[in-house]
Amino acid sequence: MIKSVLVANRGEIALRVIRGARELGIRSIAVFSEPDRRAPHVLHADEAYPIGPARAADSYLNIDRLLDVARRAGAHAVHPGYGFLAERADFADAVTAAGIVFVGPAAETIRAMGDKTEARRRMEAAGVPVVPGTSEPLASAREASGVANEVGFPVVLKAAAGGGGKGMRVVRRPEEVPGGFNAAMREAEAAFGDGRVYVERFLDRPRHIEVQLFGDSHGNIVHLYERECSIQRRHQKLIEEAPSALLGEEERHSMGAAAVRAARAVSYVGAGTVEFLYQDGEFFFLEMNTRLQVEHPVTEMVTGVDLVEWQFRVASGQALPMRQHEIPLEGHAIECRITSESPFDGFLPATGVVGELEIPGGPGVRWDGGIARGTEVGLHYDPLLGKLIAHGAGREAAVRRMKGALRELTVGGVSTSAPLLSLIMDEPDFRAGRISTRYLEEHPELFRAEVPAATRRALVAAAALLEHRAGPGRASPRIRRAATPLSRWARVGTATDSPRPNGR
Amino acid sequence: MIKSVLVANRGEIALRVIRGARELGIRSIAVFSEPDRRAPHVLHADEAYPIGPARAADSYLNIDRLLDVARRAGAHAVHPGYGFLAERADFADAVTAAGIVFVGPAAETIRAMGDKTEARRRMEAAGVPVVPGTSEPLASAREASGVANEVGFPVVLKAAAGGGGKGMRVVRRPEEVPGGFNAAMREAEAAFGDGRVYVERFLDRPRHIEVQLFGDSHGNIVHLYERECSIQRRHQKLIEEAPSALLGEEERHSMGAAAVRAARAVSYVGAGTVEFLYQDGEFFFLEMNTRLQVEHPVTEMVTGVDLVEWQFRVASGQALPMRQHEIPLEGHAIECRITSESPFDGFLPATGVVGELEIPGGPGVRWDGGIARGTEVGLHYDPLLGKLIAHGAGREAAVRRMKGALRELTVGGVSTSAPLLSLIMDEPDFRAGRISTRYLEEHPELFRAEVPAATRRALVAAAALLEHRAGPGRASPRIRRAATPLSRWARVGTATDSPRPNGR
Amino acid sequence: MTRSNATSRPGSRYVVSLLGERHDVEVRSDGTVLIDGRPARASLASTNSAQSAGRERVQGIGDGYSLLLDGASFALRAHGGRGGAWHLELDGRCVSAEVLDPRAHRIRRLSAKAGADSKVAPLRAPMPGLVVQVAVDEGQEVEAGDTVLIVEAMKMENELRAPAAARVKRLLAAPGDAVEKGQLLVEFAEAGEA
Amino acid sequence: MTRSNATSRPGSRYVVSLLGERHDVEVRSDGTVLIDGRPARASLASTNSAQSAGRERVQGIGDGYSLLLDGASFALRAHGGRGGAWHLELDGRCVSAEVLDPRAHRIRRLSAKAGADSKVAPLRAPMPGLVVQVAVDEGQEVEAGDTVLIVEAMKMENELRAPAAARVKRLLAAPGDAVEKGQLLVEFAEAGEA
Repeated sequence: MIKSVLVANRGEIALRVIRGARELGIRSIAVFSEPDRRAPHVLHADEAYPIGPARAADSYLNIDRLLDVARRAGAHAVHPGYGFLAERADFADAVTAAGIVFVGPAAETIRAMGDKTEARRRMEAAGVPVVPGTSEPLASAREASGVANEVGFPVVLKAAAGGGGKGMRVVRRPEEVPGGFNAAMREAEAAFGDGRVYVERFLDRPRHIEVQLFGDSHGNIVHLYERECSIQRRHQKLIEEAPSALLGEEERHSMGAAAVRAARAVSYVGAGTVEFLYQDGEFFFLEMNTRLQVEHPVTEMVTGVDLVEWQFRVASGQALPMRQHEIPLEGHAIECRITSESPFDGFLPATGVVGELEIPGGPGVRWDGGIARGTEVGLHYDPLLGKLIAHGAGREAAVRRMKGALRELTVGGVSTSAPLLSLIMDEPDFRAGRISTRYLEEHPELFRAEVPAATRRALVAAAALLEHRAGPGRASPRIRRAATPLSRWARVGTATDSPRPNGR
Repeated sequence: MIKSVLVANRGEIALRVIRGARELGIRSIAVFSEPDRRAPHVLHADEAYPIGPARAADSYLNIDRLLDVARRAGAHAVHPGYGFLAERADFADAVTAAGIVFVGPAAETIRAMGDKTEARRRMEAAGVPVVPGTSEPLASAREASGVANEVGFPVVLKAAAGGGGKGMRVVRRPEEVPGGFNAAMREAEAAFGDGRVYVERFLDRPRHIEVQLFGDSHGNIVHLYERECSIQRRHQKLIEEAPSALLGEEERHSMGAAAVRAARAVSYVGAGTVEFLYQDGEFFFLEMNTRLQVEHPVTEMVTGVDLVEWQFRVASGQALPMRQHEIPLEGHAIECRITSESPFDGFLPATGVVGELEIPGGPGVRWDGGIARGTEVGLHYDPLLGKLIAHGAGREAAVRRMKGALRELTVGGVSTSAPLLSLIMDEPDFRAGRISTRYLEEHPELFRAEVPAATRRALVAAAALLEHRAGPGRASPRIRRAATPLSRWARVGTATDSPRPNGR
Repeated sequence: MTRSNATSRPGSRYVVSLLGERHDVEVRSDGTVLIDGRPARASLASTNSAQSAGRERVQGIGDGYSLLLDGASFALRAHGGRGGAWHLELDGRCVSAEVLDPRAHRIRRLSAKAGADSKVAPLRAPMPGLVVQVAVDEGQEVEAGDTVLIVEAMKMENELRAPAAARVKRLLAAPGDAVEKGQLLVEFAEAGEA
Repeated sequence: MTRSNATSRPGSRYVVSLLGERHDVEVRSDGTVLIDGRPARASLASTNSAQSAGRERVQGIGDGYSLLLDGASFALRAHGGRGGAWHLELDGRCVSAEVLDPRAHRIRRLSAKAGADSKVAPLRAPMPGLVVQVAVDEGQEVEAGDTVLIVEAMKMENELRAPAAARVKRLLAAPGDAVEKGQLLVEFAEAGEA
């Protein structure tokens, strides 16, 4: 077994990996940028070393500096988490070249799957269904227009190096292609240093369903069933479930088999995910993520498997602890991403300092967080503050449990996605599993939810009692200045607030 | 299904029941004594009503007042939690007489099992093994001496109405019988209003193993395997596990069968527990608890069953959702009781205001708490602040997970059992499952644990850096007053601190 | 239960404006409140350590309170502003309220009428970020919903759009500018206006 | 990383007394500390909102700190007392330290010697509770470990025992008394002493 691991990441995933290492007796080595000196992953690791200023390019993306810390601290392995360098083949190469174990698949695999067009080609060859579109990057906006017309609108423009919705643009009309192409290229260039873009047919109301895979260095490959991640905003997942709400046993089987086929085609080693778009009984290969996913906990909750533990075992050369038929699938799990955003204000990024922090507990409730009281939430990094996960005997039970947990969760000092998530847990289409990636645009009522009469009455009583307590004088006519609105306190439910579910 | 429930309790168990009710759509009605106005169970319930001053006799034990609230709030059912009125047959009678559903067994069952001598008699009749001793309360210290001499020392004096270690005295020598008898009687009188005491042979190094039972009103009775609760201080459980560390498959089966026999003997309905003492392959009926136990979460973690949900279903007249062979037993779970005590100072009760509160998270970790930042921890009620539960694939994995979770847990402002629990997780006998109810007295080294060299060095560096930061002058000779010791800050590891594991 | 509300001032009256509606509230010394004429037993207690323990003080992010209204339990956070303003958070909903005595309410209503304003609101940066693109020129006419600026924040491009049909009067940002939250970016004149 | 420690005072020296031992520490301006002559890179950062955000203040219960010592990460809580006293909590262990400059340390050591005391410590209430029983009379001789008083707290009886062989000099509590934590209950004289 690996003796020590440098965790080349921050936030909740760094803490998740540190916890996994600690339980296996693996010495954990954290790294931190200047603003992260006091972050939970630094406090809970066995060791922690500074790697530079806030800007990711100068710290968490700085390969030389990470390798320098790894060598000085005597790290036996490096775990990249997700995001940052997790899917950078050159990082995997550099780690391996330094004689350090990379917790993840081989650099060739990352390279092949990281290049969307190469991935498409390989999947087509392996007999995995793919969405119609180009398998080569586009040279120009002009070429993009040509291909788009061939494939048929709507189309989606995607960064060849991309992932997570960055460098991605949906275009519905021919005249919007040039603008979309340029925006996608610019975002791709900024996010990945690689501005290549390709085009695909855009499925109108697809569901996003993905399969968790695991391979070991002995040639074993299993899948751990699927996750449904259809509820997204700006192509970023917001709610994930395992298993999928409506997938039948047969579809589950054929999707799992296709995913294993995809993994075999690249001799996959480690944790990976094959993402599919699913619509009307058909599913198409979307991409393969050669790393642990943000939403891995829902799979852990329904299978009882600790995916980070498996990562460490596989990276240590051990065989997978279970065969396909031994992997259980029990109950239903839901994950809600608690992000620093203003959901009722176009999902604008929110900043602040975490004040009160109350974490829900009780049976079937899990919190994977990366924040503590006093954590400064800035704009340098991903807005994910933590993940709330609920497991229940069935989907209905899991949803009810999640609703209660969201009610108990308090994150003071910064706006979060939690209130919107609460409303979704009560929304009839979500409850019935009638969801697609367009769920949020199709439910604008979530963004102008009326305040129930009892809640309104409580607010009125509270305001009057607070003013009454504050004492005489406050409510007198001498104080003339009108109330200064705070950005977090929207005038919910008034006609002036038009819903902007997608921020545009 | 029941529509609403009054939760006649406080602290973590009230919150646990409220969560369970919420998930089933049952309106939850909390009650609170004056100091509990701001307690989490009040905040998280749908409704909350005051029931009197701090003293339990005037509030949580005040049957008239509870029934008055139940009637005014239109409560359909009453859930007693554990402790307080949970095992008071007169309360169950009064609730039922008021036309309200009592979430628990019939008053007759509570009465029969609450009277230790009656319980013994019934169990003997049902063929359940019992510990040698009297089956009638003792009339005097003199009679106690006589019986003790017959049964053979050591003996234990127990309150007939008792439970949870109150009104219980172990006596090892004939001359100690009168003192022990009087103390047990006094405590029993104070705690239960019933000073009757009986005597039993005292097993010297027994393990405390109990079986979770469930019966419904259709005559079905199942067990949900055993819990091992051997790690105790002052006869109060500190660490509980499921399943037992060393019980074999056959012993598990015969103990489960004996427990079901015991339940059948009293036509048991609802959640209950049969406690056994286990020594050298033999087990003896200790008592039957006619309520949910503090340690029920470990059973929930290994079976996936939500015991509070089952309680509500059974109280609503539904049949048990599973048959015996359908109840799974997966992995291993450990619970640590986080109590407001000073474990290194004879387990003296600690008081204070909860300051920083950091709850561990991640896979397999559960927190059932009854506190929040600002909660005042006084001496009116039970010292249980919350329960930390860890589940893993096996015992070793669960212990490692618990160790990490304890390291992450921060409860500021009040001394807790957590540091001792941390040390136990590392102690070789505990790790190997070599435990008995005498575990703590047999491991005095836990109470004078040396500070490891690296920790000492860190403490020295931290002290110097803090003083250095505080600026010049502080460390100067002009300030002459010696350091005022704070009660929480023991001079750990110095010769002057003799360990007092049992507070006497 | 209602000790904190039972001060020596009996029957204080307030006008509470909240979510665009006006409510009349009377706080009585007997632990009840009258909301638009309907009575309810009310108890408000701070759940922050500050007030309960007198040892800590949490500022800026709003204090926690427990409200019991005829028994119904509400856990809320509140932050007091100036002039009877209260910013409340309940069940994840953030709502602002204005609490005035009846006379102050009348005065404020009169002065508000005089200041009515029909201009097109300027565009301000909704978050700190980097201006990536400016899609309009000064003097250009825009339709409601037209993209005016693109600001990048947290690696995502955010398109800022015209709030109404208007003419771009003044451009205060250029590509590459780092902007603060609330910073003025574009001023509009009404369409056709000079 | 070590900005907070790198003040203008180079090489300040301290004597740290902790767990009965004395350690010499030099805090250097280059971000290192010398502990008993052994150097280590050190960084101490507050993890409380107070210092990191300047908006909150948590008192009385100790502030949180992160110490990195040659990379090893320690999360601790610290509470400053008077005269160089620090109460530290790390991995659940509560330890008191005294930090003095070398000269102050010498002075304190000299004065401590003079005040040595061999009397039997009096019994104080270890927690608030109710005196249930007093097992001794004034003047009575007791052996170490003899039960002197029984105090009930949290429904449990706690037997308070004689710390050493002694004579009961003064009884300050009677059955039924409610006592506060730290309240003097019994004074002893040395066995045989008047």
